[in-house]
Amino acid sequence: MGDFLLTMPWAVVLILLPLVGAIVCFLWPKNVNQLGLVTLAGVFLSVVGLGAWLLENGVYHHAVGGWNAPLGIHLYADGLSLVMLGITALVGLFVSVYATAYFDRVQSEQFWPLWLFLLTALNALFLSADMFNLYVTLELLGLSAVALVALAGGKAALNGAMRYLLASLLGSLLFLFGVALLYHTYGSLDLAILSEQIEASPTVWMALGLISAGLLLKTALFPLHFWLPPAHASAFSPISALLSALVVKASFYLLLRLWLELFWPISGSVAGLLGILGVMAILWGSLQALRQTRVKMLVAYSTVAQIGYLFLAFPLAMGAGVTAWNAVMYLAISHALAKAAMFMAAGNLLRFGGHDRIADLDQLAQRLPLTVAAFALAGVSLIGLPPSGGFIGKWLLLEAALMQGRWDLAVVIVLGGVLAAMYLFKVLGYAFTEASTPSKVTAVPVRMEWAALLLASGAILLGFLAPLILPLLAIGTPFDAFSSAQEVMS
Amino acid sequence: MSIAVLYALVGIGLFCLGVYALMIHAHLLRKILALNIMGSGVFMVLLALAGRTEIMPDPVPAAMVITGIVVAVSATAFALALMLKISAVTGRAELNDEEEK
Amino acid sequence: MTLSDYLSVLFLLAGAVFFLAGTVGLLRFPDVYTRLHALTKADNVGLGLIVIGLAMQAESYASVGKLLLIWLLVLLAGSSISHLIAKKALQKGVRMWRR
Amino acid sequence: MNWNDWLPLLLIACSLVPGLIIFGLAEQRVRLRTTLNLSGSVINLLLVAWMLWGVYHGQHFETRLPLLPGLDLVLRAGPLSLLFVTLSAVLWLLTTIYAIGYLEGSPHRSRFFGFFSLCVSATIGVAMSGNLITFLLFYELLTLATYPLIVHRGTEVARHAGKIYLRYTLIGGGLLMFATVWLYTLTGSLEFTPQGFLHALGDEHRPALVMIFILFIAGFGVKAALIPLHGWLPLAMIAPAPVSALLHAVAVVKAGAFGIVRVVYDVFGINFATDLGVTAPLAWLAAFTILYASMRALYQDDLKRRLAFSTISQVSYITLGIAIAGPIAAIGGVVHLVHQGLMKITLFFCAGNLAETLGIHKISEMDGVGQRMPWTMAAFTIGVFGMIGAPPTAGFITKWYLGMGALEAGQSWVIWVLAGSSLLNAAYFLPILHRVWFRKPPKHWPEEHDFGRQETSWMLLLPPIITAFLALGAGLVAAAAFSPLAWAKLIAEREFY
Amino acid sequence: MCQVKKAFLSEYFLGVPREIYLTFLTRGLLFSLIWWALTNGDLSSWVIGGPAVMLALIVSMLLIPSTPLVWRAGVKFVFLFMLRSLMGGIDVAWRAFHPRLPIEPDLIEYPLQLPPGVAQVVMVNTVSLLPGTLSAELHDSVLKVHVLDGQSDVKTELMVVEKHVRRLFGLT
Amino acid sequence: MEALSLLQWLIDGLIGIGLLWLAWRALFCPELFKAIVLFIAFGLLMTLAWVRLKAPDVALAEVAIGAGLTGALLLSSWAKLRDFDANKGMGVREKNRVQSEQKTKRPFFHWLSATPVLLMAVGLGYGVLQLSPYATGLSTAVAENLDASGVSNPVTAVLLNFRAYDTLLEIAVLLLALIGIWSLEIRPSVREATLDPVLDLLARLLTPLLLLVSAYLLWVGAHASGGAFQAGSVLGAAGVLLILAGWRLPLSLAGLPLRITLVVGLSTFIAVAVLMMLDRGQLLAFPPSQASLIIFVLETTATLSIAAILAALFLGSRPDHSEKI
Amino acid sequence: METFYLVLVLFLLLNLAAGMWRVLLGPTAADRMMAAQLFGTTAVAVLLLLGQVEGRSALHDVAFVFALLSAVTAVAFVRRAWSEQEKKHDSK
Repeated sequence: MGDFLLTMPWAVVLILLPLVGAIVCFLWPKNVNQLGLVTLAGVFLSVVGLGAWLLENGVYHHAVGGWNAPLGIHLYADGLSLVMLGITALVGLFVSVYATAYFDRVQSEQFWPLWLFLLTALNALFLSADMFNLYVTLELLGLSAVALVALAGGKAALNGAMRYLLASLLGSLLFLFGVALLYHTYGSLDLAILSEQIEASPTVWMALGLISAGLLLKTALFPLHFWLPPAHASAFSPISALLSALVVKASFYLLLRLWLELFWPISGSVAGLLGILGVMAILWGSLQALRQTRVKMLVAYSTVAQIGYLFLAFPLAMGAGVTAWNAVMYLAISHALAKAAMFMAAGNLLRFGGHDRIADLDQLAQRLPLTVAAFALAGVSLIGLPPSGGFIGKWLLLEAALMQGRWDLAVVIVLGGVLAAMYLFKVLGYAFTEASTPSKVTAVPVRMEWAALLLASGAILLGFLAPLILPLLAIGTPFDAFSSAQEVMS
Repeated sequence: MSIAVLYALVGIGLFCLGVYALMIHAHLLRKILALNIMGSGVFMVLLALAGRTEIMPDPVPAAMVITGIVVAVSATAFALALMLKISAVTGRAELNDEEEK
Repeated sequence: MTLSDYLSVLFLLAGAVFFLAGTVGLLRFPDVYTRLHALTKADNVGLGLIVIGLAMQAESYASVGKLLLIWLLVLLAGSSISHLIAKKALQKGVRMWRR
Repeated sequence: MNWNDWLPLLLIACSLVPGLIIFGLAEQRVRLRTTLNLSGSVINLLLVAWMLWGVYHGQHFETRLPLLPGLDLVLRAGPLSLLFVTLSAVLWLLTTIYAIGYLEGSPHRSRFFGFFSLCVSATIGVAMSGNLITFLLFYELLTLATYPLIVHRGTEVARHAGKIYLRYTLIGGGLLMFATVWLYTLTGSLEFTPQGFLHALGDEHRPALVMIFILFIAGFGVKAALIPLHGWLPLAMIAPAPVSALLHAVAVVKAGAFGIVRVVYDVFGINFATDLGVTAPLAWLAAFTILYASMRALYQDDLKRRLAFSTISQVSYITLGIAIAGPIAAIGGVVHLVHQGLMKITLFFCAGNLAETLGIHKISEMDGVGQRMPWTMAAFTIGVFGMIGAPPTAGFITKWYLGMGALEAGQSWVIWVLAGSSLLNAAYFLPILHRVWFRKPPKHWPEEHDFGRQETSWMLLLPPIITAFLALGAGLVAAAAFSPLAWAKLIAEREFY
Repeated sequence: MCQVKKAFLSEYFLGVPREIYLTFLTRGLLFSLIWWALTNGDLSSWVIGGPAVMLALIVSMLLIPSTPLVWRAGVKFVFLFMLRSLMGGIDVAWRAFHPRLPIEPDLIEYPLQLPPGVAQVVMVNTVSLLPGTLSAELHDSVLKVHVLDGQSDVKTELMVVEKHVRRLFGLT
Repeated sequence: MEALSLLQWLIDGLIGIGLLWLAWRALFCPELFKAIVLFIAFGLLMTLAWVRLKAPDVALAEVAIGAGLTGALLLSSWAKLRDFDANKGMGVREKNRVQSEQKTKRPFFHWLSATPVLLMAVGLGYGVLQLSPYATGLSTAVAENLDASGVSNPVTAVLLNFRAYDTLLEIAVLLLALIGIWSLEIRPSVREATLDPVLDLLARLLTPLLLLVSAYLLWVGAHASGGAFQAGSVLGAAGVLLILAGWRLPLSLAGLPLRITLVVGLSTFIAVAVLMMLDRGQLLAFPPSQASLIIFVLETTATLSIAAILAALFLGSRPDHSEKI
Repeated sequence: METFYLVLVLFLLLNLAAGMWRVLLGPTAADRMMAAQLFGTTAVAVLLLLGQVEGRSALHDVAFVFALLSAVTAVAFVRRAWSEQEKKHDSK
């Protein structure tokens, strides 16, 4: 068994399996739910396999087609990719289970192929070490995500989808332009080769700017977040969950990867800018969330704010490198679990009462306790209250900030948590009270409630799993490239 | 300056024109056109710079551009379909700037 | 330069003249129908002449064949489409220019 | 594997596991729920007794789990921890009984008892935390677990109270986290240590440490309801009586006060803190709170609100005792942790009885209620005398030690504060007693429930009587081996470990 | 759209077998020729070329009704067509360049004698390339022709062309 | 040579300026239809630019897409948009439409966006000018390994061997776009113009021809410009033409058979990838001796799928649902 | 010879540029479309000439495909884009 774990080419399975699943779901839509769940389970197992492999052997390299870089494309996996793959599989599995109960027959026929394409794109993105290949995966990701948003079909969803599509395409093109410049400067698309050769020059600066701008747009960092709330709020809830939890993280992952491995020697000096944007995202997103009157919109703005946190690591990485990156990755995965759970919970509210107006939640805490519990637990993690993954992430981030004497950032980190608490408990408060106008209710399938609750519990559980996850992140020392750069700088 | 650079500059021009148009226009079809022109600009830079040396054109950028064109067509087709759907539902081929109340 | 070269140049030049005619017609003629005349006929002849000019330089019969094929295609497409456009214009009541 | 390594965790599980199970129970499964609740608290008590015995004989109970690189989750049963744990365990049992009676027939009891148990777990966790991060963890858990109890009734007022409560406590929590991480980046350790772990730090860090201390006090001061951070407490009175009883007598405010004890003694170390010059302002703040809150209490007609202001005032005795920075005063402060708990819970139980049995919420409605509910009011009277500090109640012991400690530390002004406070206590409590015993009862009580021959349900009656006896007993047998006072002396001996 | 499909099928199945056989051969030859021209006579290409030609053949048989052409008339027709279309080009070029723009457009109707179908379409397409004429509408076998110069004798010219087309299709 | 060089410059300059001018007009002329026509012209000129840049493979792709599909798609979408408008009433709507086509954001916003765009243009231009005048591409690496790739056209070698994984994902993107469009559930347009004999014959004549050309491009791709995508686009154009002529896929074929055609390219790709993985332990690693055969199989199936997908993209609505409405 | 071809190419390109004028002028949609059509035919000629210059038969293929496919756009125009509703707008 152990041998089997170590010999299977898990990375390849991770890419091809969901793709095959998507095709099969498209061809024979009769049993999509079962087919999809089997695929997801397979993907989950593959991540476990890949994890075992990585723990045994360090980083994973695969020269596709037997052609070594720079001619061919390399697949690459280290701890960072592994954690992202893992969180994708986990959230994906729960959302999938949720989706089997959420969608009706026709909708699930449409949902599954698109979602499996999305999964393919995510996995391929986390495993790629080739700049152009990354562009293709980004496009695959963007298109499938937009198509999923559009599934909801209403005015708001279509508008949101379109805005998202335009932003996503613009982002991809910016990225591609940067890739073009890099290719023509160094004659290679391979990350490893590029990282060895890269040095500051006007062209590289432009490439850095374009690639970062493209990815920031896709990650929806303030002030490029305009497309996110309408898209995430108007999509079907399981889809919102996927988007907020995974898709946004994918472009963030890519940005992180590129800055760490490629641009760090030159980009350190502008990292402060990302930090400022992060701060503004936290404040703006939280204030907007406070103003919302609908749960899903609130949760979507909360994503805008939470994304801001991820960018605080960039200015902090100088003095407190590994801590800051660990913090951010921890925040990212906690947010993935929590936000997915939260959107699922929001979906349950919508299904139950037919609306998601916060002021009319009408004693949901009594009538839908599991869902409200899921929402609350997810909220705990988002606020960063102990014991939760969000707490660990914020703790580390705060530690990094204070180690470096960045009081301003430390204050923002704490303030962001308080603001998050304010908007999230607004929802919870109304969940306890009675609405002025009671609405007609529909039963919520048990699966939907439990999927949300379990995922939210996962976000809480993460608070105790740091000793397990942080070593995983360190496989292949993805944050090490940066620390050596740091030595050079100092 | 060589012809390669000339085309690269044209590519940049196209790209920037596209970005500007994408930002200021309201009509979706126009935005889609803008994206396409931007794409052409990027492809042009990608390919033009490969021609800096006269010996043998580099096939890799050509391959990338072909892939890029396919992707662009897919995206365009999808965007157009989405635009039509929006127009059918809302009666306008524009994004609603104001939130639904 | 051989005789065929001179001939080829001649054909090519003539072709260019017809293209010019097509453009001039397109710009000068007063309505859709007349412009269609100019475009279809002049350009097709122009292309035909250029094809002949190039065919004289061609290395193989096959490539001559290919050139001719291209021209035939343009002919077929050009005439069909000009008919379709004219028909549509009539249906839509685009008025004819009369002296 | 040593059993002693897991006992602290087991202690928390005693309340946590029943709590989680209760969440899943259907509303009508009263018997199972009650069994779970009571057996949990009984086992809890037994474990506590076992550990008390062990600690008394120098045994060591500590659970240590990795949480972050370099930081562990530490649960440790030292003497100070056990003082608080014991208080919680005893009162939990009583409050549970009380709550079962109080909430009989009301909706959402599963949720209520679930969160109630969670609160107790959090309190015990706070008590047993062996380092600051663990403390913080349970401290915030306590915040979260109490919120649903405050908004339990689901009215607009309750929601508002919950909102205010969260606003205070979460901002406080944020400050605490800030201070903790800051401290961590300075020292690389958060472990509670006798005499603190900061004195090794160089002088250049002094301003930072003062800031950290202020942040800590601000953070804990919210729950300890130090003026001006007390605003949430009177509002939180909207919660059901058992909640007010347990929370305000024991869990929440005590967690804050306990935090101050921990920070002053086990983080900074009392000598170092005095050296920093931060204890004196703390003492002034505590004194001011004592007097100001008592004054506010004078003007409340709502019984529970008056009790709430009284709480604010009384809890600051603990802070005051700590801040005076002398061993005797410290004993007074620590022992007050228990004494105030016993006395105040008695008062809240009684207030709850009045509300539940007769629908009385206001002091002006209490005329002659002593004739209708003599047992309840007897317990109430004992509580009141305790609050005033009349001998031989537990309150007297506290004030005695505080006063002695102040004199010993050369801070005689504290005596005046104590005297003034006692006077004020008398001023706002004695008129109540006058009403209760000497005025004529009205013809109709606002909303009377019939409990047959008894004045009220035995489940409501028993707990206040027991706590009243305990409050009295703590004063009477203060010299006995396991009395709170003796234990507080043990704590002082072992340097607050 | 089912009629369309039905039409295809009927055209395929109801044709005279021998004609189909002939058409098959001629078209096969034509497609092979095209393939040869495309591939520049590369022999190895026939590995793909063979199946491709067959496929194109089948598709064309499905799509285009089998219409036997008269070869001799065909050559004549091509010759005439080339000449006339060259004339057409010259004519229009002359008019375009002429400073006074000597055009006097008119629309005439010309009833076709040809049977509906491929023959008519060939006629229509040819007319558009002839000097001064542009086929503008075909409706119920009446062809509307737009003429550049209303004075010229278009009708006679059209009749000549129609005659050639008729011969091409073997319709005497 | 001087004159020749000048001439080259003139031609390239003209193309460059033409491109910029067309792009500018396409993006900023008031009328949308005009913009589309200009964009089509832009695509055609782009082809010439590719030719000038010595990238005939790209030129072919651009032609197949720009001249064939994109133009048709844009025109058809524009027409459908207008039909929606027209259905809501004439006259006033018409005016609204024209206004809506011209509508831009507020003038203030124009400046707000123009400034960074200008800055970006300057920066990019500077960056490009700073590049070393010698390309450091992969042409030598490709040339060295060309023998083992199974084809002699370097572009095809890159697309289907060295970077075949990209191509796999690219076909996935195409398929995804179609699935995405189908899931939008756009109702097929009810209006279908009457059959026109001239058009009908044109479509019927061109279809077999397009088929032949497609096969030719497939074949020629191995050693000269061409390849699966170009072949697929040409074949797809045949489908578009048939659709325009009023022909529809019979319902019996519109279900599973169509879906199988749509995915056969991607599926074959995956199957080959997996087989190679099992055989040689590396994804898409073709043994050099069989590489040309494998590539041929991949390209053939890809052509089929690409053609079907492109035609279906143009149709927009699901053919197996269209008849129900 | 090469120079001659290039001159021709340049001439044809200028021709194209002039033809663009018609796209802008209109006035009917058909006029614009027609001009684009002119573009197609001329571009075929340019491609053939360039192919001659560079000695690449690949450009003949490009021209071939060009000729084949430009028809598709035009057909799309006639069948779809230029429909009945435009009467008033067009016939001035």
